[in-house]
Amino acid sequence: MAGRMLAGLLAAAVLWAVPLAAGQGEPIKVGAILSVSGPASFLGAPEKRTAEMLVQKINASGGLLGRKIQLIVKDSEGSPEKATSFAKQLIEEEKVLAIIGPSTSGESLAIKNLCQEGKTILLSCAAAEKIVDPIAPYVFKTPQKDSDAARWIFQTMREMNIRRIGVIVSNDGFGIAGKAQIEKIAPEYGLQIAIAEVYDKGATDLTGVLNKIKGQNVEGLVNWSIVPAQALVAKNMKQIGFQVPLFQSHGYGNIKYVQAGGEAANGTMFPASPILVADQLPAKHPQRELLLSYKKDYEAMYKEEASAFGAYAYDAILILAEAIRKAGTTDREKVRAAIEDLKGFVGTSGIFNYSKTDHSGLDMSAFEMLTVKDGKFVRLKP
Amino acid sequence: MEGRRYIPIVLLLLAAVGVQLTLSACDAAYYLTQLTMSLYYAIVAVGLSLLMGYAGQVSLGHAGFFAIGGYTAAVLATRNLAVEPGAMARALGAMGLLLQREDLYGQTIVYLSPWVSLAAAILLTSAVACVIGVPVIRLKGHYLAMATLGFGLIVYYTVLGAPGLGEADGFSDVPGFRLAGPLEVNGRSAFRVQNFYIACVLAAGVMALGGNLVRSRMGRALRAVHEGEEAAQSLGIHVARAKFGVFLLSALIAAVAGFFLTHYNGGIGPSEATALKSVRYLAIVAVGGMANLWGTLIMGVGLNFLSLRGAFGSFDDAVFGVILIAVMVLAPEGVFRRLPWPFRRKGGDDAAAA
Amino acid sequence: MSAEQALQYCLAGVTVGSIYAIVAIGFNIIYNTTGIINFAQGEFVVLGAMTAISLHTVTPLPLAVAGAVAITAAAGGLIGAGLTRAVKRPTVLRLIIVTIGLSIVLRAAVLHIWDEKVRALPFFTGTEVSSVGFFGARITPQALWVLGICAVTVAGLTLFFRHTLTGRAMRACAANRTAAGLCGIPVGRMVTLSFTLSAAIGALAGCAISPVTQTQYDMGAPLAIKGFTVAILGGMGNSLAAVAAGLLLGVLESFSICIFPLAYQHAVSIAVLLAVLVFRPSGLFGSRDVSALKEH
Amino acid sequence: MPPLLEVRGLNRRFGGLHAVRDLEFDVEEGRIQALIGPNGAGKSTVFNMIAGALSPDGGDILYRGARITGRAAHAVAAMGIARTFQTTRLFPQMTVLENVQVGRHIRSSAGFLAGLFHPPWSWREEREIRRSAMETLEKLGLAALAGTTAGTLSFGQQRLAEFARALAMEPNLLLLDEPAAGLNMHETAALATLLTRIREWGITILIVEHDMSLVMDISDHIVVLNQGAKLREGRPAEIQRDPEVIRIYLGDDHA
Repeated sequence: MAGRMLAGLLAAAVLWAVPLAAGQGEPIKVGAILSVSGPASFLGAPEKRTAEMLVQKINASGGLLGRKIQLIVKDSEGSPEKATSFAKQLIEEEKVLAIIGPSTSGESLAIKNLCQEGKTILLSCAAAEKIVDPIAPYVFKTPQKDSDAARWIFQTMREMNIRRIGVIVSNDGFGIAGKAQIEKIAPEYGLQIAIAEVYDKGATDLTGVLNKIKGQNVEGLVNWSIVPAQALVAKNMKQIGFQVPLFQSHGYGNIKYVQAGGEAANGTMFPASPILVADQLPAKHPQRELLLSYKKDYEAMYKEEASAFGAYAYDAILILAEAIRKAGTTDREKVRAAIEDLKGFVGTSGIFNYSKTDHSGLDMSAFEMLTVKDGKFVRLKP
Repeated sequence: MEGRRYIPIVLLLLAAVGVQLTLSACDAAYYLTQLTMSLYYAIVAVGLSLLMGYAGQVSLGHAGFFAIGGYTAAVLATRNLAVEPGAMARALGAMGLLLQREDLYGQTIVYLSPWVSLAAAILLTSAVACVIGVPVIRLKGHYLAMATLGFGLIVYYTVLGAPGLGEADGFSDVPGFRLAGPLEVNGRSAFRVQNFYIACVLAAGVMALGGNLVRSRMGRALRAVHEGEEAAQSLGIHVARAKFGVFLLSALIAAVAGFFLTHYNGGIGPSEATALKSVRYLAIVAVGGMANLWGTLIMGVGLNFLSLRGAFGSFDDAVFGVILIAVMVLAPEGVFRRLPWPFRRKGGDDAAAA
Repeated sequence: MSAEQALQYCLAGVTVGSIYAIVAIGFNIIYNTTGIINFAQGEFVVLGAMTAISLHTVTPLPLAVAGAVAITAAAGGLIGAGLTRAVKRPTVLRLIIVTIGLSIVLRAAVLHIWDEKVRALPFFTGTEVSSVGFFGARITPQALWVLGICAVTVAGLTLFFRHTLTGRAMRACAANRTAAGLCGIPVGRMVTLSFTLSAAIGALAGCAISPVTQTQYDMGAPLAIKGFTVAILGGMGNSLAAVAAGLLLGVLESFSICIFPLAYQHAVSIAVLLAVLVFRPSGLFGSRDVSALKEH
Repeated sequence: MPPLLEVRGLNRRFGGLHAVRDLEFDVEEGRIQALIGPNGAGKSTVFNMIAGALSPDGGDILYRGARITGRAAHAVAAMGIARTFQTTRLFPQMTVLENVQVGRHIRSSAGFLAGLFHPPWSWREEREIRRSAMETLEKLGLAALAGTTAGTLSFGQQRLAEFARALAMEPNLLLLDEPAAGLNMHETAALATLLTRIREWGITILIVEHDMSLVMDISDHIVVLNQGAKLREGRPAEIQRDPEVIRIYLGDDHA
C-alpha cells in the first residue's frame, strides 16, 4: 500500500519535472474557462469565438516553438463552483500551461489561488482589480483597470465643470467593482456622489431609478455596467426628460448597445479601448494595424462586429504566445516570468507593460474617451 | 436483524474504497475532485427526496437553503478578526474558538472556528426554515411551488444585493475546515483522497438517517400524508407538523451540504442560490425515482459528476430540462424500478412516487 | 418629492406594470383550462419576440408580429400540449415538473437557434427618444401600446370565454375535467387550444415589450416569475384582475425605490408575493368583490 | 357517568342552506348507534363535525364530558375517535400492513429524531407496532394480504382493510360513514357480524347508513334526521313503526 503510494508520488513528481517537453510535436495545452452561456454569455461567447479563431490562426502559421496549441474550452455559465471544478480539472488532469478567462470577476477570484498553487498561468478576462491585488505571481489580467476608466470619466467631467454626480451600476461583478472604484476615486477629482444605486442585471426598465436620481439635481450621470440592460439608460433618460451628460464605462464597448439605444445613445461619453474606433485611428497609431486585423478576421469568420470583450481573450492568447516565444520553452516558471517581463507589448486593449508589481499591464493610455455620434463610436477629441 | 438495514451503507463505503483505490491505481485520482463535489450536491437531492418523494411536498427553493449554509461558512471564515478585535472577538478567543492562518499573500487572518460557524449555520437555517416553512408548508400544489420558488429568489437577491455577502463576486479564500487531527475539508489536491472519504461518510450518514426515517413511524406518517392528507389526519397524524418536520430536516441537510462544499471549494457565489440550481435538485430527485433515496444518490452523483466535468458543454442546463420532461413522460417512477436486494426499501421501490 | 416626480414614479410603474400584466394574462389562459401553471410561459414571450425580430429583417413590422404570433402559437401549442398530455397520471407535481423542464429546454433552444446577443424590435410608433407628456411627467408611447394590447386581449378573452361554445368548453375543462369529458367535450383538444392561445398571447406580449425591455434568450424566466407573481396577486385565472395587479405591483415597485435601495427591489416584491400566498391565497381581488369580473 | 358522546345544540350553515339545526343526541358507551335520514338530511355534515373535519357554527360536541367542538381532525383522532370514509381512503401505494401500521400512530410515540437515529427503544416500539398491526389483520382475516399494495385490493377487501386501520387505533368510538355502500349481500351480512363483534370488543359505534335492514339488524339505538333537525330517536323497533319516519322515507301515501 505505502509502496504503491510512494510509486504514484514518484511518477507524479517525474511528470511534474518534465512538463510536456517530452515529445517535441506534442501540442501545448491551454485551457479556457469562459461563460459561453448563462448570465454572462455576452462576455464569454465572443471571448470563446475570438480565442478559437486566434488559436486556429497561430496553428495555421506553424504554431509556437514548432508545436501546435491545443485549446480546451470549458463553459462555466458564470458559476464560480463550475469554474473551480474546471480549473482543477485543467490544472491537475490536463496539466495545461495556462488558463484563459474566466469571464467574470467572481469566477476569476474563485480560481485565483488554485492557479497560483497549481503553478498554472491565469490570464483573466475580467476587469476587477482584486484579481491582481494582492498580486499572485501566476495570475494576470488583460482588461483595462477600472480605476483608470473612472479617472478618464472624472477628468472629462472636470473639464465640463461637473461637480455633483449620480451613479448607477449593475449588480454583477463588473458593476460592483466599478462602484467601489468610483466611490474611492471621486473625491480625488472633487466630485460629490449625490446618489449611487445598483440595478438588476436583467432589468427591463430603469425609468424609476433614473427619476429618483433626477430628483437629486445631479449634473452628470455615470452608468457602470457591462450587461445589455445598460442600453436602457440612455433611452429611459430621454423618455423621462432627464437631460444631463451620460457617461458609460468601458463595459459599453459593444456597438449593439448603441444600436439598442438608437437616437438616445447619441452624446454618450465613455472610456474605451481604441478597437471600437480602429478605422478612425491615425495611420501611425501603434495599435491600428493589430486592431484592424482582428476586426477583419473576426468579422469575416463570424459575420458579426467585434467587441471590446472578445478583445480581452485576444490579448490573453497573444500575450501567452509572445511569452512562450520569448521564453523559448513551455517551462511554467519561465513563461510566467516572460509575461512579467513584457514591456511595450501591443495588444488590442492597449500597450501592455507587466512587471513584478503590476499584473494588470495597462495604464491610463489604454483608454481613450469616445462618444456616440449618429449611432457610431467616434473619438471625443479626434 | 436490526443491523441488516445498514448493509447497504457498508456496501456504499466499500464501493467508495474500491473507487478510490482503482482511480489512484490508474493514476486518475483527479476524478475524485468532481466526485467529492457531486456527493455534496447529491446529499442535497437526497434530503429533497425525503420532502418531495416521501412527503409529497414540492420545493423549488432548496438552493436557497444550500446557500444559507454555504454563505454562513464563507462569511464567518473570511471575516478577519485580527484587524479590529472587538470585545466579542476577544471573548471568543479566550474560549479557544478562534483559529489563525496565513493566506497566500502572507497576511495573518484570525477567524472563527468552523465548528462554531457550523452551529451558526444550523441555527440560522432552522430559524429561516421556521419563519418560511411554518406558513408556507400549509400551501398546496402550485401555491407551494410558487412560495418555495419565491423563497429561493429572495435568498438569491439578498446575497446578490448585500455588500456584506460579497454581491456578485461571492466569496473566495474560504479556508479549509479542520475536522479532527489531519482530517480537513479542503479542496487542495493534497487533501483530495481524504476529502472524497469525508464526503462519502457524510453521504453515508445522510443515507443511514434517511433510510431509518422512511422505515419509521414518522416515515410511514409522511407517506400517508402524501397519499391522503384527510385520511392521515383521521388517524391522528398532525399533518402540518409532519410536513414541517421533514421540511426542516431537508433544509438542514441542504445547508450542511452547502457548508461543507463551501469549505471544499474555498468559496461560494450567488450562482449556488439560483432557481435553476433548485430545479436541478428537483430533476435529480425525479430521475432518481422520487421516493427512492438510493436512486437519488446514484443519479445525483452521476449527473453532477458529468456536469462538473463539463461533459454537457453549453447544453448543461438543457440536459436537466430534457431529463425532467423525459422522466415525467416516459418513467414517472424514475429510472430505477427495482434496485437489488440490500438497497430495496421495505414495501417496494416504486411505491409512493409522485 | 415634487408632484411631478411622484407622477413620474407612477408612470414608470405603469410602464413596468403593463409588461408584468401582459405576461400574466398568458398564465391565466392555461390555468383556466387545465388548472396548471405553465412555467414555460416566459419562454413563449422570448420565442415570439425573437421570431418577430428575425422576420422583421424581411417583412414590415405588422407582418412580422403576426407571423411571430402564428409561429409561436403553433410551436407552443404543439410542444406544450403534446408534453402535458403525454404525462401519465398527470398530478400537479408532475405537470409542474414538465413545464419547468420545457422552460429550460426552450431557453436552450432559443440560445442555440439565435445566440446570446440582445436584440429589440423597433418602437411601434415613434423612436427610442419619443415620449408622451402627461402633466409634466413623461411615458414612452410603447407603454401605451402594451396597455392597449392588454386591454384588447382581456376584452377579447372575456368575450371568448363567456360567449363562445369553445370558450365555455375550455372553462368546463378546468372546473371538472372528468365531467367535461363525460359531456362530450374533447378535453385533449381544449388543452391544446389553451396552450396555443397562451403561446400566441405570450408571443404578442414579447413583441409589444421588446422595444422597451429588449430581448435576450434568458429573459423568459425572470419575466415569468413577475408574470405569475402578478397572476397570483390578482387571483389565478382572472385576467382583468391580473392587469390591475400588474399595474399595482409596477407602481409599488417604482415607489419602493424611494425607500429601499434598488438592489432589493425584486426581493421586496417577492416578499409581497409570499405574504399574499400565505394570507390571501385567493389573490388581492379574489373573493366576492371582483369575482363578477372573472372569466368564469 | 356521562354518555360517551354528547351533541348539544349543533348548527351548521353552508351559505343559505341551514344544513344542521339545533341538533341534540347522545351516544351511550357500548352501543351501536345509527344516524339515518333521507338524502340531504345532514348526516354526513354531523359526522364530519364530530370527526373534526368540519367546524360547527354553533353548539357543542362533548366526548366523555369534555368539549371537543371545532378541534382539528388529528386531535379528535388522538382522543380515541376513529373514522372510516364513504369512499375508502386507504393509502393506495402502501401495503395493507403499512396502512394498518399507520393506524398505530396514536398508540406509539417515535418522532423525527427517533425515526432518524433509530435508538433501541424504538426497535421495541416498531416491533410492537408490527405485532399489533398483524394481530388486527388476523382478527379481520386479512393476514394473507399483509404484503399486498393496498391500491390493488378488491373493493370489499379495501373496505375491510380500512376497518382494520381504524381498529388498529384501539378507538373507544368508531365512526362509520356508510360502510355498506357498494357491498353485495354476502359482504353486507359479513359486515353485520363484524360490527357486532366490534361492539363485543368494547368499542362504541356511531354509524351513518342507508341500508335500512342492516341498521335495523344491528343498531341498539337510532337517531333519525330530517332537513338538518332530529325527527325521532329510539330503539329500532320503535323507529320502524313510527309514522313520521315512514312518511319521510316513503312519502305521504304510506303514512
